Amino acid sequence: MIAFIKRYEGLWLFVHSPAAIVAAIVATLIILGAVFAPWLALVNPYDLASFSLFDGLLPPVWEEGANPRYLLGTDDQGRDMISSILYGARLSLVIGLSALTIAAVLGVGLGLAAGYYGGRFDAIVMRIADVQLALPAILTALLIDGIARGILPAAVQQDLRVAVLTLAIALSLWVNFARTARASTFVQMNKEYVQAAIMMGQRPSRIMFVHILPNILGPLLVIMTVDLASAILLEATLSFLGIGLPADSPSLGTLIRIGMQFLLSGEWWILWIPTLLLVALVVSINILGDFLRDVFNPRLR
Amino acid sequence: MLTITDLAVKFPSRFGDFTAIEDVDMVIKPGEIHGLVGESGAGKSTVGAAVIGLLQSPGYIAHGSLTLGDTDLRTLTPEQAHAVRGDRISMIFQDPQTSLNPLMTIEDQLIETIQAHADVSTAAARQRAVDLLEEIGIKNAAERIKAYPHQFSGGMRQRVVIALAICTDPELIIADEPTTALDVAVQSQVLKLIQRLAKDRKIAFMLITHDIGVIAQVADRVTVMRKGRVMETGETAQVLGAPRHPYTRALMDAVPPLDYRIDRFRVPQEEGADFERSLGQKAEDWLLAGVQGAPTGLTLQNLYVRFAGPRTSLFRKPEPYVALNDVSLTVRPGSIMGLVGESGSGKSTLAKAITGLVKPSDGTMILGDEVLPGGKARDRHHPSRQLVQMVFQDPYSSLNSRHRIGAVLEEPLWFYGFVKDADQRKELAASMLALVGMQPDAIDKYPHQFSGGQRQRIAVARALLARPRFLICDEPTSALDVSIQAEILNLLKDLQAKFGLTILFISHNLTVVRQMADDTAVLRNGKIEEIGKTEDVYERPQAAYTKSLLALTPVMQRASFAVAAHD
Amino acid sequence: MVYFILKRLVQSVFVMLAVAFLAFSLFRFVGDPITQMTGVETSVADQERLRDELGLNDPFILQFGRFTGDMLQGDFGFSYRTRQPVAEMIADRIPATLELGIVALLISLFVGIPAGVYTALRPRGIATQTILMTTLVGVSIPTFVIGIMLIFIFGVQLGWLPTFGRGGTVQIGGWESSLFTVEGWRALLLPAITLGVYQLTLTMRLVRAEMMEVMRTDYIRFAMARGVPMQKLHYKHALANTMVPVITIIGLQFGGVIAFSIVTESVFQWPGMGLLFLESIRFVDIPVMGVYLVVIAFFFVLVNLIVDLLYVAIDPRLRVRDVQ
Amino acid sequence: MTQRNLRQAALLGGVLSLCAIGASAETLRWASTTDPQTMDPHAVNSAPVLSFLNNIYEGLVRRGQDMSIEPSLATSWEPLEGENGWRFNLREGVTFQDGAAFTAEDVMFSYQRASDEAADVRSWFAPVSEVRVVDDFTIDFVTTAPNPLFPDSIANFMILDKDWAESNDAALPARDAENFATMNVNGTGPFTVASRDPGVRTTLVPNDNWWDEVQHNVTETVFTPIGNSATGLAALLSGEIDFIQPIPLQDVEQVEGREGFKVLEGEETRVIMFGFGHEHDTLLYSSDVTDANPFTDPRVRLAAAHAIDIASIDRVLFRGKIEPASQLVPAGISGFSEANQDRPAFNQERARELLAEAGYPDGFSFGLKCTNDRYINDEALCRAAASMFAAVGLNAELSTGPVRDYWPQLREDDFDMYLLGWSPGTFDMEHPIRFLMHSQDDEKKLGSWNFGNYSNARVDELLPQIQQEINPAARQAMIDEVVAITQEEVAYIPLYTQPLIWAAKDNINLTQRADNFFMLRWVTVN
Repeated sequence: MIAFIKRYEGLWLFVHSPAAIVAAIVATLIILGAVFAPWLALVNPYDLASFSLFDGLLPPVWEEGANPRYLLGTDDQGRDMISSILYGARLSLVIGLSALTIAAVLGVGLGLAAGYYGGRFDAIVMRIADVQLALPAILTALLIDGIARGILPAAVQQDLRVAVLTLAIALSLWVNFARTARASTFVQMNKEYVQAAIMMGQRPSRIMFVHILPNILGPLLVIMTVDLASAILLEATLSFLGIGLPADSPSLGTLIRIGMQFLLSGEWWILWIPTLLLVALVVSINILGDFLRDVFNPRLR
Repeated sequence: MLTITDLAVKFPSRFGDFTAIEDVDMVIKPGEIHGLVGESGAGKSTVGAAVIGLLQSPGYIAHGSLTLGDTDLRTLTPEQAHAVRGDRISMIFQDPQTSLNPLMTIEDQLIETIQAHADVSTAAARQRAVDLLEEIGIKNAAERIKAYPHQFSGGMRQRVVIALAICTDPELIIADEPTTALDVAVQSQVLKLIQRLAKDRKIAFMLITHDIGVIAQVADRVTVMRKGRVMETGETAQVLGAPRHPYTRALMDAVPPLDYRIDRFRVPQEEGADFERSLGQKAEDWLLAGVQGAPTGLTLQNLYVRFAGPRTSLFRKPEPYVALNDVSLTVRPGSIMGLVGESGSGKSTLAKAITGLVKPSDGTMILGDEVLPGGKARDRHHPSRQLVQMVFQDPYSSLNSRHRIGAVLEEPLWFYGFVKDADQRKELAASMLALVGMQPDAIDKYPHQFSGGQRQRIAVARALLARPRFLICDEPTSALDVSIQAEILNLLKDLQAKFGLTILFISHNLTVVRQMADDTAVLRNGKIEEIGKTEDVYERPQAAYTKSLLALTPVMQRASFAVAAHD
Repeated sequence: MVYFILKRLVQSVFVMLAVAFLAFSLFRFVGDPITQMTGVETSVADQERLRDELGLNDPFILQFGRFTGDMLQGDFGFSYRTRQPVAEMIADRIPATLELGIVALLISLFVGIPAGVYTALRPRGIATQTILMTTLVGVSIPTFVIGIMLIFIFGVQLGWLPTFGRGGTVQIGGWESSLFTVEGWRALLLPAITLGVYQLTLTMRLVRAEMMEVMRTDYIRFAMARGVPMQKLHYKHALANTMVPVITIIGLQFGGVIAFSIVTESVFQWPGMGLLFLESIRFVDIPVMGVYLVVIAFFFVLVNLIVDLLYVAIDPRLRVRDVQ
Repeated sequence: MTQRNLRQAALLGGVLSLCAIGASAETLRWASTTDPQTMDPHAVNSAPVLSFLNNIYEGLVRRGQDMSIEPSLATSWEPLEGENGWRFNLREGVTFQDGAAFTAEDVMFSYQRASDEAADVRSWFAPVSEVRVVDDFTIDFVTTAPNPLFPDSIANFMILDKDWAESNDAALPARDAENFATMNVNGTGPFTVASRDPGVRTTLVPNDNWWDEVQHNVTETVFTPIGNSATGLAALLSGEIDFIQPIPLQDVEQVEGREGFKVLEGEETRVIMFGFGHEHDTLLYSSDVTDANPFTDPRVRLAAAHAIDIASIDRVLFRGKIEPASQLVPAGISGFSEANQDRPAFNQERARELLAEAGYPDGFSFGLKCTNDRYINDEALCRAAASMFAAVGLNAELSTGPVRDYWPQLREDDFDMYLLGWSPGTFDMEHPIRFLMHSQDDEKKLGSWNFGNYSNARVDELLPQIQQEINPAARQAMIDEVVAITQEEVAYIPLYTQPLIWAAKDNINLTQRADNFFMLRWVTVN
């Protein structure tokens, strides 16, 4: 009985947490919409021939002057808003998730190793982390962006925008993972199962990744959700500062930046529809993160 | 006078209410020390929490009555209940390291508590606090009261805790395992203090403990609990001397005596023992097949371990901390060497040095007839890594909670290259589980699905699957209840006899070592105080330290109670 | 303790050097300052000549050496864009950013800590759930959207508060402060709130989590058992013990606050370092960008040194030696 | 008489300001997107700086409200006799703001300063071979060739006081370090700087000793740069500023709809156009045509021109505020070719036909480079254009970036097609012919912004003749020929003239000049 409760504890808590359920549904819908955007969207915002400026600035269907073809209206380029936000969410999620993956692999790897080996290696990793912390996310992103502009030939810059942005966001997130992984590893290093493995003479890599890693996944998972939310927001902020993605391959952040121009001009939908979607996505992810935190820290319940 | 009648406490859970305690009746008179004893899960702490009104959320009192003097504790509003706390009922927690606010001076904490319940000036409160500390045995109290908790040693801290508990002259103090975290010497002092307070100040104590020895030493009356229910209650001499309830009797049987050695403990019933023991035959054969030649002994010569101390200056090298100081001992092949010492004596460091986790700064270690390289100098493939195995103290952390039992057990088999075939490994691992008294189907489960005792069996199985010749048991039973301890000790004895293992048995508990060891070494501050045949050390201790240890260990001398009960 | 502080100082110097190196690398890689310094009609040959004169054709190492050497002597160079000394430009802007950052931090502390305590003590209350949800939505909206919304609600529609700039400032020994005039405070309010929202949420959640953790510790339960008055229990005992992790995170985040003020300053036309930095990016004014990075790192390092000192102030275990 | 008028005006001003309740009625608070980066009129050749400093310093000539050239520090000028160049007769009795008298020595000094290597504006004086001070109030500028437009080209050449500059160590423009003139001013103009906090606020006050008749009634002006357009608009609507230049097109309606505000709309002289990589052998960014450059074929360029739906661009992107362009200067600029006013119509059918004729019936892909922070709606324009090109089979790979990276890319020929905006600095058609249509010639500094190196021998031949022709009709005929050739060959696709949108409170009267310069001397606050 107790075993049963423990095994399905997360599930049980989930079923009894309305906020988590709503968040999961919203996040799933957005993610599904993003994944299946090519099939769901009316037009492909990347395909310039599929829309026309002629249809520009149409309002959503419930407003006067709308075209029923475009349920949520069109932007100043004549792009269908629904299609734009689906593709935008797709790109935002791709960037967020890739940045997160890079940050997690880098951060967890370094954090684990620092926690495992300790001593000088740990000191070096933590000093690098200090330097990274001294250059907050926005600055890191600006720096990476600047360097990429400087060293990459102009021809590939456009194609590598997404990669550069992803790398910039990843670099600003890895410290979080490294610090958490390191702290958790320190705790695990004192656990006897790790000492048993060391005594046996197992390879350090096996001890780190087979033994310790599964035991520190909980807090890392929490960071992942929180950082996914930050990554998506950071991308939006960078777009606002003008170093995000170009307007012809819009992420949610870029769509919001474009929409900001129409804040006062009456075409409210160009700003608020992507903003609402972004907020819904980020809030959902954050709620799920909170939920996971509770699952992994039963004392906080 | 505290009267508990028909008390039941429930914890709502997703599967309905979980009843933590039920049908609990108890009376504690002023000046009486009432022992509340039981194994983990008995609900003894819940009784204490219910009395002081600090049940962990969402627990609640389902029914029953609690009265202190004329006050019905259950009818109090939260504010009234809070006013009663400290004023009339107080509490002492287990760990003095964690029960004082680290950021406030002792003085502030005392004055604040006194002023919370009495309208006195700060100066008066301070005077009272100083007097109290003096009374409780803290010398130079007027000065030391300005100190922070971390500036006191463990025993002194527990005295401060007690001072805090009694500074408002409560009628009742609930002492929840007040000595469990303390070394024997300090434990004895604290228990004496409690006795004195009960006698001089007529304070009633509810002494919650798992240690029957402690009960035997100080309690006037005792209540035995198991799984939330009272098994037996009465005068201490009567309950311990002539237990009426079978559970009490079984409990008494499981307590290792200090003054003589018994071969096997009588164990009431073994957890999950209802299966064919013969399943373990395969593992037994495999183990025996691997044992070649005579058992392996271990000799340590002039071993030193020094750690870098905390650095306090840029220019001075930090003072090294000497964990082991010139330790020499020999574990005879096929024997059990007991190693006793209080916390901080260097017991675990010694185990770590032998297993290569810690590098000795000086000295030699010889396993069988080979010198063991120390620390990182020991190759990952050094044969000793297989020959020497260890059973750890904490069964909750010694098994990787994210690995299935099968994976845990098969790891040594493939790692040391004993069995190449995966199916065979699984079969052997299952058989080994049977050998240590576990259901073989445990192999597909995760560690958290087992109790502490079962996990310790699994830990033993893992050690055996490496075909060790030398086994280190570092406090293998100190995290376990006494009845489970008995089972594990029985198991270790059986295995040692069967496979001719050499064992280094480390414990702070003198009674356990007495039961297990052929030879005994007494360690203190990294130095060996005394070493010899167990019988000699216990019967005819030479070192003063050994003598005091033996004298201070609370023991339950059944015979004496039996006599007393007959009086 | 002295050793502890000294060690942190050495680490700080390392961080500063590393950041200086990064800042300098940036010089090498971002854009071409020459095209920015010159007008549309300057010929290529003239540009080359200028490039040579500025030493931009020298080897990397030589330029880095010159850069650090100058910096150590307090010479931060001249802006490519305005031809002013960078040190002066940044120094002029520091008060605005610091006041904004500190007020934002104070708002986040003065709202975040009580909110955190409240939500920790009543984890299931409706108010708690509302606060948690609101702040969650608050941090999920990009800062710049929040800022613009505040401007339009409180500046344009209601007309209560100014929409941009610092309002009335007072010179106090070279420090231009907006903390001493009503106008200054009115101007400070919206940007500080915008900047503080994220910190506020973070602080609140952290205090809440730590508080819930601390409330379960033995010493709090012991204090409960002794009948220590609830108010004292919550604030003197529990809250004080949450402060070490809280100030650690706040210290680590302060650099982030200063950096995030880039966004806030750009939205509110707040004349701080962030705005200067953004302009510098637009004009590839590399000396300003580099010095900005170094200054941000300096603040980060400084704040964390202060945090280290605060540890010592808060925690007697670091302050008072064992006397056994 | 002038003196007396002045005194009366000053007196009247004083009385007025006394009568007004508080001085705030005549304090003008205004904002623009960028701060003038320096107060040195010779250090940076950029519109924000020149525009701002024209309120403080003056040139020999200046532009009127209609952009025409009128006397300023020179009262008259005439061509030199016997050699190429111009004689300027200087105004007497003019003093600098610090009280020093203005003489020909100051002009001479300013010429030397502005044509020094350290000066960013020295290209203005490329045609000048010698400057001679004739007497205190006469100065000759000798040019290497006849140069009828020379007086027009130096309207932004501002005069400093020699003694002031030299005694303050500002004899040369500050380039890599600041000098006194970076932060301080001493002009002859109608305003002077009272305080300056770069990037934050600059306060100007009237120059009481100005030589000209005061038309404004401003007693103080506070300038604040506001980079974020939404913030700027909010500041205007909340009443914190009186005037802002520019505001985003889409917000015009919002401002006009509010009580107490007005929008000033005008046409800038800047023409936005697409340029081609004429001399490339192959496309750089094509995924299908890699062995040729279709844009060398005029039919392909014409097809591209036909693909542009300028009406939709006007309606959706610019809210009906642009003027479609047929050539590289807007109508009204001297030299505008009235004979060539038609631009290729929006005709997708024709565009596809032309592409088929040129051998690309299925179209092809190419790279289109654009800025995203240089011109109004530049990025949106390029996206829309790319979409329009795509509709006829011209698949543009659009890449946009900030202008800081843009010019280097264009200089390195890194484009197939690019966006460019050109404002004729001299307000004459000769300017774009010299910079954009003449073949690249580094030696003569011609065609220096003709990034695609469009080259036509006849155009190259006509440019010097245009520059030297004094007879307006003959000159116009030659210009007409150049325009006809470049239209025929579709050297560029001129799109439209960029609109100028300013907004102000109703009580502010001001003049919106076509060069986007905001001249305080024409402002009245009611």
